[in-house]
Amino acid sequence: MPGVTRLSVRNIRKSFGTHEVLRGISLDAEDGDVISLLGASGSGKSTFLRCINMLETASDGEIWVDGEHIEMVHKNGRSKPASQKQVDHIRSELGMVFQSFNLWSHMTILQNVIEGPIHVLKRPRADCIAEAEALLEKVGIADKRHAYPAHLSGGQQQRAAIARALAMKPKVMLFDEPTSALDPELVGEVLRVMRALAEEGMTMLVVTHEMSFARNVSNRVVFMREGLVESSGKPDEMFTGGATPAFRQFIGHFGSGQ
Amino acid sequence: MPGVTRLSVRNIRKSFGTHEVLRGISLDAEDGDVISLLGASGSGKSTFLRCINMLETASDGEIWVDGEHIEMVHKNGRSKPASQKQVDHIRSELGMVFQSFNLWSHMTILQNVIEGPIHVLKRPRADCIAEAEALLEKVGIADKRHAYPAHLSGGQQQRAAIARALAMKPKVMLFDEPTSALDPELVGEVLRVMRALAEEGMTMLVVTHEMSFARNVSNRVVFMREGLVESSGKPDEMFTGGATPAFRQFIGHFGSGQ
Amino acid sequence: KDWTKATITLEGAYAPWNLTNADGTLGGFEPELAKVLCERAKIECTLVASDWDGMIPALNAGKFDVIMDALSITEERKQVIDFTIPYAATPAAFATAKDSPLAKAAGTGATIKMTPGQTGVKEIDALKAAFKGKTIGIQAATVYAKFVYDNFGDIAEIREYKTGADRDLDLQNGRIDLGFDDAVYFANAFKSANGALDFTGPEIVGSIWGEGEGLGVRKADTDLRDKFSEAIKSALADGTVKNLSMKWFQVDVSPQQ
Amino acid sequence: MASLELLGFGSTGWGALLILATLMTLAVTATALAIGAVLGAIVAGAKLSGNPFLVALGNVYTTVFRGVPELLIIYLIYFGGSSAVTSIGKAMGYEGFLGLPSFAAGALAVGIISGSYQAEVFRGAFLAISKGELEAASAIGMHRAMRFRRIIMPQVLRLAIPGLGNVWQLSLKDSALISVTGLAELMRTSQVAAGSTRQYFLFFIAGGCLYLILTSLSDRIFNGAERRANRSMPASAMGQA
Amino acid sequence: MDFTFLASTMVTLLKAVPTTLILFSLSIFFGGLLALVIVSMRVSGNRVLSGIAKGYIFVFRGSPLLIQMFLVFYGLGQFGVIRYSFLWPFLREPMVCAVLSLALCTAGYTAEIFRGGIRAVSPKEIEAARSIGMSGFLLVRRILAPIAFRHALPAYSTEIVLMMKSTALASLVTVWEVTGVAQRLISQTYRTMEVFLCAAIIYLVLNFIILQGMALLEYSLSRHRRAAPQPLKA
Ligand SMILES: Nc1ncnc2c1ncn2[C@@H]1O[C@H](COP(=O)(O)OP(=O)(O)OP(=O)(O)O)[C@@H](O)[C@H]1O
Ligand SMILES: Nc1ncnc2c1ncn2[C@@H]1O[C@H](COP(=O)(O)OP(=O)(O)OP(=O)(O)O)[C@@H](O)[C@H]1O
Ligand SMILES: [Mg+2]
Ligand SMILES: [Mg+2]
Repeated sequence: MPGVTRLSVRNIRKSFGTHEVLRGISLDAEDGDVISLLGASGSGKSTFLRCINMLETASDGEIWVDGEHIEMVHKNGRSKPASQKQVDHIRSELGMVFQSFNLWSHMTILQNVIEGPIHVLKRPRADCIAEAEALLEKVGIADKRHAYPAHLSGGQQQRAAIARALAMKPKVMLFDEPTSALDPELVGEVLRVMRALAEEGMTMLVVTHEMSFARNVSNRVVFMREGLVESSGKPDEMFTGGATPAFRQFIGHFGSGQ
Repeated sequence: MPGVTRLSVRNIRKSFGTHEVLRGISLDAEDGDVISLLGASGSGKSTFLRCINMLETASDGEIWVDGEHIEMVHKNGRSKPASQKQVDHIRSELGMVFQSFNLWSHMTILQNVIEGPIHVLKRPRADCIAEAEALLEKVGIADKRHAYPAHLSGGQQQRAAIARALAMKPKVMLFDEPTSALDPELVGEVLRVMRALAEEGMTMLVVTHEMSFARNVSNRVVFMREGLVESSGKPDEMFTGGATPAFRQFIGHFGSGQ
Repeated sequence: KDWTKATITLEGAYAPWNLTNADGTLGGFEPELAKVLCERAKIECTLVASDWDGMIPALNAGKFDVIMDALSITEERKQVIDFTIPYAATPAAFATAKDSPLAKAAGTGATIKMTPGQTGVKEIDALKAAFKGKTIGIQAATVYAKFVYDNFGDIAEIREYKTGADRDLDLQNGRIDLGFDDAVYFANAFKSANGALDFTGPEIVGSIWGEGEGLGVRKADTDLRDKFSEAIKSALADGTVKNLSMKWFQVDVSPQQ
Repeated sequence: MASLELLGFGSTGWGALLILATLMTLAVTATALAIGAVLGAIVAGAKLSGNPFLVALGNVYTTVFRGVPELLIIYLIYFGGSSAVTSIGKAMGYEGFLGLPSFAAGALAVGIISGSYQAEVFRGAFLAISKGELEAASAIGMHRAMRFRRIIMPQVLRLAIPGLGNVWQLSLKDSALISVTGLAELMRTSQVAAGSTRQYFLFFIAGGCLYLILTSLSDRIFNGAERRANRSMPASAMGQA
Repeated sequence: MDFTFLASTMVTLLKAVPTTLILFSLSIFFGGLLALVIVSMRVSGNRVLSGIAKGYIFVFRGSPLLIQMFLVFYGLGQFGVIRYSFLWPFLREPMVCAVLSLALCTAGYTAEIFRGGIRAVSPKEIEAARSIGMSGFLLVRRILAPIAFRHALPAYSTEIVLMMKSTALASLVTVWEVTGVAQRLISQTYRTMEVFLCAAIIYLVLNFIILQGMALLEYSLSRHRRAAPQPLKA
C-alpha cells in the first residue's frame, strides 16, 4: 500500500542549553520509503532520530507516527509527552538501531532479540524464539545466539542490534550509522539485508556515512547542515548535477577519491 | 634517502590458545613506503601491528626496526624479548595509532601529546609544547588542546591520537584504522595529513577499510586472509585486473557499489 | 622493686564510686580515698581512666599497677589477680518501679544476712512467691547475677544487661519488672530516675557477696598489695573511709569486721 | 533545660571535653587512614603481582582483617602488642613496662583493618584502568616505573576516591571501639559523661550529632575531591539513570 | 595452650551461633527491603522523597550503630506514646529491637550501594529499552535491576560481612549472641585472648562461607563478562 504516510515530522526544534541543534526540520516518509540522512559530524542527525522516538523531547514541532499524532503538553517553557502510555506504544512501532548498538549486556543475543516481543508486545515465547532465530539467520549471526554481546566483534553486535529492532515488527525503522563498525564485506552484507527490507516495503530512515548506500539503496537523500535540511532530493539528482555547493563539498572526498 | 629498509618482518606467527591468528607473515617497508593492510574483520591485522611493536610477543619470526634486530629469548616453549630496554627503545621509534585511540583519560589533549617527548625522549618542555601545538594545528584540533579526551567527539579523539604518535618523531608509523570514526569530510582531512606525511618520507603501515586510501595514497596494498598474506602488490594492479578472486570478493561491494 | 610511684586506674564513669567532672578531672569516692591511701603508703600515685572491659587484662599487661573501680573480691578474679583487704562492702537489694504491684514487697526496710550457698531463708522464699513469672534484670557476670540465678532462676525470667545503667533504663521503660544490684549503686541511680524507682524487699548483706571491694594488683606485686592493705587498715581504723562514704553515699560502706 | 547546660562550655559543661574528643576521633581516624593507605597499597600490589605466594598472602590479609570483628583486632594489638614490646625490652635488658600508647595502638589497629578495605579499593581502581591506555604508554616506549608513575598512579587515585570515602566512614566508626584502650575519643567521652552525670540520652544524642558533623565534613571533602578528579570525565557519565 | 579450656569455650560460643545467625539473616532481609524503598525514593526525581532518603542515609550511615541501637532500645520506651501504643508488645522484645536497629542501619548503607549499582548501568542500555517501548516497572524489572544488582554485588558482599560483625553489638540490648557471650565469659574467666580467639575463628568461618557464597553468585551472574566458553571464531 504505497502512498500511506508512515512518519510525518513538522518543524522539529531542539536545543541543548543555548546551543540550538535542530532548528526546524520537517520530513515525510511513506510506506517503503528509504531515506538517507547525511551530514557532517555534529550536524544533529542522531539528535533528530532521538527526537522522533522521544528519547529527546523536541522543544517545538509535531510528529505523527502511522497517522497517530504524538500529544505533547507545554508547561512553563518545557515540553513533555502528554501520556507515557502513548509514548511506549509509539516507540514499540518505531524500531531504532543505535550508533553504539546498546545491546543489553546481561542477556545473550537471543535474549536481547526476544526481550521486546515477549515483554512489551506480550507475544507467546515459543513464537518469539522461532522468529528471532529466523532473523538472526537473516543477518548471519545465528551461530552466536547464545553468546553475550561482549563476546562479539563490532560487526556482529551491529547485526544483533538490527535483529533486535526488527523483531518488534516496527512500522518504521530508524538506523543510526548501521555500518560504521563493519569491514567492506560486512557492509555489503548489511546493506543487502536493508535492501531486502526496503523491498518488503519497510519504511526506513538511515543516518549514514556510506555514500554508496545513499546513492544505491535509498530513494531519497536528506542532507543536514547546522540543524537544518540544507537540501534533499532523489539520489540521482543529488549526486550528479543537482547538488548544492555545500553538499558537493561534503561528498568531495567521496566524489573525487575514486 | 629512499631505499633504506625501515621495517623488516620475517615469518611472524602468533597463536591465542589453540587459535593460530598469524600463520607466517613477512613484510618489508622502505623509507617513504605507505603500505595498506586490508582484510576482513578478524583476519589478524591488529594483531600483526601489535606484534611489530611487541604489545603481543610473536611465537615465531624475526623483526628488524631501522636495521636493529629485536633480540628474543625462547624458553620452555614461550618467547619473550631479551632486553626490556631494547623494547622500550624500539617502541619509541615506532609510532602507533590504536583502533580505539587509547588516549590517556586523565590528561588534556596537549598533555597527551607532550607526555612521550618530555618523559621518554627527555626533551625540553618548551620545545615539546611548541611542536605539539604545531601538530595539533596540523590535524585541526588546536582549539581543543586543553580539553580532556572524554569531551571530544570520536573524530577529534582519533586526530589527537595521530598527533600523539607523530610527536614522538617515529621512524615508522603503524595506523590501526585511523579513519573509522570519521565522517567523509573528516576522512578526507585525515587522509590529507597522511598523504603529507608520506610525501615527507615517513614510513607507514596502515590498517584500513578505506579503499580510496588504499588505492590513492598507499604505494603498496597487502591483503590478509586467515593469518596469511593472501596477495599483495601495487594498488593499481590490485584494484584492477591483477586481483585474486578472494580480494575481488572482499572489495566486491566497493567495486560494484558505485 | 621499691614502690615510690604507681598508676591507679578506674573507669571514671561509675558515679558515685568514681566519675569524671565536666573539666575532665576525676572525682568521687574512690579518687578521694586513693589520695589518702597513697599518702599513707608513701607512694606517688597517678590516676588514669580506662575502660572497664579491658581493665584486668591491661593490669596484667602492665599498663598500670592498681585497679580501684568498685572491684568485688571474688574467687574467679583471685585466679588472675591479687587483692588488698576490702575498703568497702555493700548490701544488695531489689528495685522496682514505685507504682508497680511489686513495690513494698515483704521485708522492705529490713536487712538480712546471708552466707554463700545458704538456702531456706524465709525472707527469700517470700520474695520467690511474690516474683513468680516476673522478669528480673541483672548486670551480666556479677556476684548479684549468680545470686539471682541461684535463687530465682526457676520462677522468674532473667535478663542480663551489659551495664547496670542499661538495666535501670529498662526498669523505667517497663520492659522488666525488677532489678537486683548493689544497694549503694541503686540509691544513687534512683536520684536520676526522678523518683520513679524504689527498693523493694529486704537488703541483703554478708559474706554471700564475698569480702567486699578491694584494690586489684598483679599477682607478682605482693609488696605493693601489702603496702595498700596497711593503708586501708589504718584508713578504716581512723574513720576516714566512713567519712568519705557518708559524703558520697550517705551510708557507711566500710566492711564490718 | 538544666540538662542542656551540661553540654555548654562553663565549669559544669561538657562542651570542651566533647570537642576535644571529637578532635581526638578525627586524629585517630586520619592516622589510621594513612597507615591503612600504606598497608592497602602494599597488599593490593601483592594481590595484583601474579606471584602465587604473594597473592595468597594478600588474600589471607584481606580475608582475616575483614572477617574478624574489629574489637578483637584492637584487643590483640593493644594487649598483644604491649606484651611483645615488653618482652623485647626485657630481652634487651630493660626492666619494667614498655607499652604501646593508646593512641598508637588504636590507630595501628584501625589502620590495619582499614588497610584490608583499602587494598580492595586500590585493586578495584587498578583493574578499572583502561588496558588500552596502558598499551598506549608501552607503545611510546615508557618503561614500567614510568608507566606506574605517569599513567597508573594518577588514575588509581582518581578512581579510588569514592571507595576511600566509604573506608573513611568505616574507620570513623571503628575508631569508636578504641575506647577499650581508654583513649578519650568521642565514643568514650560520651559514655563517661553519660555515666558520670547519668544523662544517658543527652550524651548519646550529642555524641551521635558530633559523629554526623564529622561525616558531613568528610563527605564534603571527598565529594570535592571526586569532582576535582573527575573533571576529565564526561558530565553525562555521572548523571543518574 | 590450654586445650580443654579452648574446647569448652568453643562449645559455649557455638551455642550462641544460632542467635547470631537469626540476627544476621533477619536484619539483612528487612534491611534489604527497606533499602529498596529508600533507593527508589532517592532516585525518584521527586525532590521531597529524594531529600527524605538523603537525610535517612546521612543519619544512619553517619552515626555509630552502638548509639543508634541504644536510642532505639532504651530511647523509644521513654516515650509514653510508644509505650502505650500497639507497637509496644513488639518493641518490648529485645530481639525485635536488635533486628530493627541493625536493619535500619544497614538499609542506609545498602541503599547507597544499590544506588551506585544503578548509576553504573549504561544509560545507552536504558535508552535501548525505552526505544522498544519499555518504561516504568517493566524497565526496572527486566533491564535496570538485573544489571544494577550485578554491579552492586561486590560492595554488597562487603556490607553483608560488616553486618555479620555488627550483630556483635546486640548484647547491648540483652540479646546474647557470640560476641556478647564471649565478653561474658571473659568477665568470668579473664582469659581474654583465648576466648576472643575462639570467637574470631567462628566469625572468620561464618564470613568465609558468606564471601564464598557471594563469589559464587557473582560468578554465575557474570557469564556475560567472562571469556566466551567456546573459542571465538576467526
Ligand atoms: N546531551 C547533549 N548535551 C549537550 N549537547 C549535545 C547533547 N547531545 C548532542 N549534543 C550536541 O548536539 C550536536 C549534534 O549532535 P548529534 O549527535 O546529533 O550529531 P550527529 O549529526 O549525529 O554527529 P555524528 O555524525 O558524529 O554522529 C553536537 O554538537 C553535540 O555536541
Ligand atoms: N587477546 C586475545 N585473545 C584471544 N583471541 C584474540 C585476542 N586478540 C585477538 N584475538 C582473535 O584474533 C583474531 C584476530 O584479531 P584482530 O584484532 O587481529 O583482527 P583484525 O583483523 O584487526 O579485525 P578488525 O578489522 O575487526 O579490527 C580474532 O579472531 C580475535 O578473536
Ligand atoms: Mg550521530
Ligand atoms: Mg583490528
